[in-house]
Amino acid sequence: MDWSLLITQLLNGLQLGLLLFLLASGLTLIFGIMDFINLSHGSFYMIGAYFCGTVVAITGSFFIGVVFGLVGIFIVGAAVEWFIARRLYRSDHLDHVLVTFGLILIFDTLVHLLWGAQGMAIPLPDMLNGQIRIGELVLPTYRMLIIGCGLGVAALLYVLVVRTRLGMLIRAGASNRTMVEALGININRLFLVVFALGAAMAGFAGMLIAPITEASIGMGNDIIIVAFVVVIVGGIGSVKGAFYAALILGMMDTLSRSYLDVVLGWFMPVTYAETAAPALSAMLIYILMAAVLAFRPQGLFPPAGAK
Amino acid sequence: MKAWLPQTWSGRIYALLLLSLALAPFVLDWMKQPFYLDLLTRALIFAIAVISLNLILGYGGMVSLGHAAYIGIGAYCVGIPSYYDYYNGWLHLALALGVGGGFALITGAISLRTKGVYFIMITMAFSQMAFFLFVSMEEYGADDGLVIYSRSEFPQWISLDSAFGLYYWIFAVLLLALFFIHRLVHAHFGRVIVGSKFNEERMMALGFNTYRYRLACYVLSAMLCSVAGMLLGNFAGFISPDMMSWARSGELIFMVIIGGVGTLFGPLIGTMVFVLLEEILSAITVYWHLIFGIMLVALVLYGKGGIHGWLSLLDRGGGGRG
Amino acid sequence: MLRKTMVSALIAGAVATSGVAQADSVKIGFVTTLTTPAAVIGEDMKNSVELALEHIGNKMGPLDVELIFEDDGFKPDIGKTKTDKLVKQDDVDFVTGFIWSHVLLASAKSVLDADKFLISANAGPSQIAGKRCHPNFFSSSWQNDQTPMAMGEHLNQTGVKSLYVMAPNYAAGKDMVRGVESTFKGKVLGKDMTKWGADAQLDFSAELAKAKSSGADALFVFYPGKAGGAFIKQYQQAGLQGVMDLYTVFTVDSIALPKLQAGGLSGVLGSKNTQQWSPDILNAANQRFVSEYLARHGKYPSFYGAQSYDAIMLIKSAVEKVNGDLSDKDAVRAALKQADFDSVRGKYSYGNNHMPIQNFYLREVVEDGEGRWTTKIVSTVLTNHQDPYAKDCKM
Amino acid sequence: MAEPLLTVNSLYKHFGGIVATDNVNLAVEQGGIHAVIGPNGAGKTTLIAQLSGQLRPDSGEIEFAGHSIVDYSVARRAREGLARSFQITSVVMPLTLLENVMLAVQGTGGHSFRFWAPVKNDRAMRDAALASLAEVGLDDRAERIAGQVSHGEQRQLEVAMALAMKPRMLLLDEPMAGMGKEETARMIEILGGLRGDKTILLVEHDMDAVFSLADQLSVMVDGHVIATDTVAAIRDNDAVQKAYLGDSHA
Repeated sequence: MDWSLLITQLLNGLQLGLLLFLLASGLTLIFGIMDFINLSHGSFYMIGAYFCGTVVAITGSFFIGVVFGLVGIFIVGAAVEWFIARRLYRSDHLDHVLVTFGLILIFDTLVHLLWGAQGMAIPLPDMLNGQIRIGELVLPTYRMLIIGCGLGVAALLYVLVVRTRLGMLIRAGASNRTMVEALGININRLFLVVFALGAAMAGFAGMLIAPITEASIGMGNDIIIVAFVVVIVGGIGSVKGAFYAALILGMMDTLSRSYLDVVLGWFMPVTYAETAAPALSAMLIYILMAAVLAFRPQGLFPPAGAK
Repeated sequence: MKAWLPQTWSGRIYALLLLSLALAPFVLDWMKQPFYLDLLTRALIFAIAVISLNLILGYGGMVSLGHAAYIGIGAYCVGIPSYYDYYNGWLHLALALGVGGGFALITGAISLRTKGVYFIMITMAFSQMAFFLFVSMEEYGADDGLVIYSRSEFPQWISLDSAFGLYYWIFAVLLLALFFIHRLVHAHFGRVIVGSKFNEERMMALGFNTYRYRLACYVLSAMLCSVAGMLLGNFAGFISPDMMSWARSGELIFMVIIGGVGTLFGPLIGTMVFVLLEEILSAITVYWHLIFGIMLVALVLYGKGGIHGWLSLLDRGGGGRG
Repeated sequence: MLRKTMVSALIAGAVATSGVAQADSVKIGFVTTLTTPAAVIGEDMKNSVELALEHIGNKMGPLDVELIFEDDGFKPDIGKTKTDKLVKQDDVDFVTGFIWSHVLLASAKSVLDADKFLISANAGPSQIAGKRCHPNFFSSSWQNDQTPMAMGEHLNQTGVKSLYVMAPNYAAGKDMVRGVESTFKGKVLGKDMTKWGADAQLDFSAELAKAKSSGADALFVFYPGKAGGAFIKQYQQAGLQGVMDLYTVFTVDSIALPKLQAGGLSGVLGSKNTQQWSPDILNAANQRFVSEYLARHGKYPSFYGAQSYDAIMLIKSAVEKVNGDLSDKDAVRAALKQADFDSVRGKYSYGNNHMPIQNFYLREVVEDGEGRWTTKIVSTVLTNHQDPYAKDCKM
Repeated sequence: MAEPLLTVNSLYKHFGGIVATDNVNLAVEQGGIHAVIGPNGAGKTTLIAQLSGQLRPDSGEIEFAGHSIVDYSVARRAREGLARSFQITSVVMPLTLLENVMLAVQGTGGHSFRFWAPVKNDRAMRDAALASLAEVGLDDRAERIAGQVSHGEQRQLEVAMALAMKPRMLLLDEPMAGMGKEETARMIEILGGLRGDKTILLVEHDMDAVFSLADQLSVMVDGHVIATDTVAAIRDNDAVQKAYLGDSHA
């Protein structure tokens, strides 16, 4: 067993899991509190990356890019809530799917019009391009930064949800929406804040990954489906559930990408195992979701008090 | 007024639509537009798939985000035998019905234990599994897809080789599907399905094992969709796992909604509009997705009931039942 | 209302086609990727084609050139539909372009069944070079296996003993891997085929960690277009520079280099790759093409562009030889087969399967006089090389 | 004394810490009208849910017509002849009254895997449905959409659907809920007309209705049945007076 490889892969899994968490936490809150299915949540991920990249190109500073990007994506999220989502909270899930798919098309094309088709590279400061060495382990600095940021946001969100009045309302809303309405809270403002906050977290995830993969059109459309799997597996409306489920899925994906071909190689010719493994590892998360839905439809960690 | 003539404006428009579809090949041939015949053929095939989706989604209230899987299954039931030089169409049809129905029986039995948004997600999960299964099949082209070099053969019965022949056989299947759905929803079985959509608890209290009826409905719908897949494989001559991705399933849902959920002709007209709009808009600009996206948003915010809903507005003035 | 527009669109279309269906023009359809991130490649091809048309004054022999671009959306089924449209609706004489092997494989039948000519300006899948070769198919690029075969030879020459291989999981990726494995004499210690297409995998963290722990001497990759830049960046971030040498095909090119330069990834300077063409090849046609492209777009053209430029010149040579009589298919075919034009890569000839028999060079990444990163030929690895599938072609 | 059609023995059900039915015993005689009364939250609806099969008891036994039905599904119990109506109106709103009742006829009349012949043409089914509608006095509204008739008529439709199932026993969960005076009187008349013909278990808050209809009366408080007797006896029962009637019906 190559332990340094295993540790590296576990950290890679953690990194992927945390990115998924940033996307899924907003998604699960919007889903749980407003009962709104937002397929276009992945567009926030993309737009965040483009905003950040544009500011970096102007100012040359990654940090300033992130700050401005966050403000920008918060505003975009609030605008989507204000003009579109708000009018649909009471309608059918089918309508949500339709409208937010339309939004995906709109956002993708707008990005194409504004920034062109070629994608956008986001250069990093030199110190982030290096590696951290711990004994035999050589770890990319930037990936460690992603892990740090992901854990930091998770901690902040925990404090926000558990310790603040807004958090209390969010928790109450996720488990019982009518109760919050009955309390005479300005529900519209709560929804607006939650939606925009969710958008900002998704945008942040996009900003973090873009220096590695570049910002590109449609970058959020594939990962959003995985984020939905996270939401379902964790339990709709549960931030804690989203956290654990995201880590489980991140680990599962990375570890199966690294070891599944070896495992399959025990049962079938190596050449076939090598080509079948990536597809099978992609299949695993859906198998997990189907199993959860069939045997524990409320998810692994449903919000406390949910029906 | 003769009894068999449609009595309502929407009815007249649908009759006109069917009539134009019946005459279209001749008109297009005269206009020397073989490409538009291809486009119509493709639209008819998708219409069959959309009609099948409407059976569970529109009449039964089961929103599946995985129906494209059956298009793929049906298509591969042509592609894989052809890869081994088995071109017998009856074999392809039997496989499509058997494999599509079997997959639906197994996944439906599990999926139908869930409701609402969970059903949407679990059907999506199963279709993604099917998608990645075909992606992993190296022998049959995996991600790259599979070229089908020759169409299904139905010796002494049917020839699919000419563009005209293929079109009319597909049109015949479409008419059959419409007639079948019409009978089905008005028969005992259909009433149970429709009743379960609106009030499943009540239906159980009336003595219906709704799970069984819904499962049967799901399987029937999947089999019809697999036939559409088989036709698509024949028509396109090229199949790939991409045709079963969740985004394709989403498109099928849109076609149902554009036309009108739970109506007989809604899916047909919805598909026609979707496919033609896609073609016309994409010919105008590469940024056509923007226009299309705005249309989708507007449709939900302002256009309740889809095209069928708008056409029904015409009927209010004219009297008679819609 | 919609029906009305639809009908008028149909009529307009009918009028348009009957109006131009006369024989005073040669119609060429060009299928490439103009949307999705892969559009960077499509843009480069489009720029080169437009330059070629300008150079020939939009004339081929007695005929005017009418060129129609179509976008394949990086998807085989869309590519096929667009190809059908070119063949049936626009009734083109030649269909060319095609970046992606899987798009070409899906679309070829539509062109060939209609007895039109298909000129691949990039994709060279093994199937079409071998069993499914066709008299009306020609390539202005290469067969997929050839470039990695050249790389395999180079690896042998430099004494690399073991290799880790990464490529996207699609037709060309498989050909590339087969190509390098066929000539490389050392040991392949591991292989990863990653998801490709519009939703391609772009985070290679798990694969790079595996490659590193395999302990191979060198890493061979094939990541065309945007993925190339992302890969190189992650290769450096992972600290593999200097630990495990990187050898690439179709990855470090004029599309990736400006981005790598902007990102300050100087480790790529000096890295080696193989190719049948390079901007510094000395012949009049190439010098004119490269310098004018540079002047116009401020960056070097890529090999995709060079091959597209050649595709137009190849068609021109054939149209001129038959003096504009495109109805004589046999004559056009014979003319194409001669490849009698000034290719930017220098003279090449066609084998029985209509794949080029040509040289493959080792290229190095260098900085040019004005500080731009580009590639320079170091040596010739394979001379007049024919692909290994020619023997499977019964033609 | 007539044989009991439905017997409930030691039925026990709890949700977390809350006991919904605690050792409930009940015997409903063939042909009689047996009412269950009690304050809100006494466990009446939970009892109905367990009898109809919607909820599984934690323990206990339910016997219907001589055999145990505790393991049967909702649908199976319905087909065995145990029909129910719902506290909150539960009909298929977009269908007509006739279509609703036809569904009820269809539900207990063999399987419905019949894919071709239109239901409309099924004469026997249509006549049976019309007969049930006539029983509750809705036959003149057969073609109206269920969602568009008055609340009282929807409640009557509920009963018609239950009747159309040709049940041996009716479980009626507050059939008078939300009704006006006239509508209530109409419903009492309808149910009274079924006496002797159908066995009825009636859960109801309206005491006038209960006293005028019921033969037997059970009083539930906090999940227990504290008394079961004839209407007259219950009226005179001090314990019941104190626990229930005295407080809420004074």
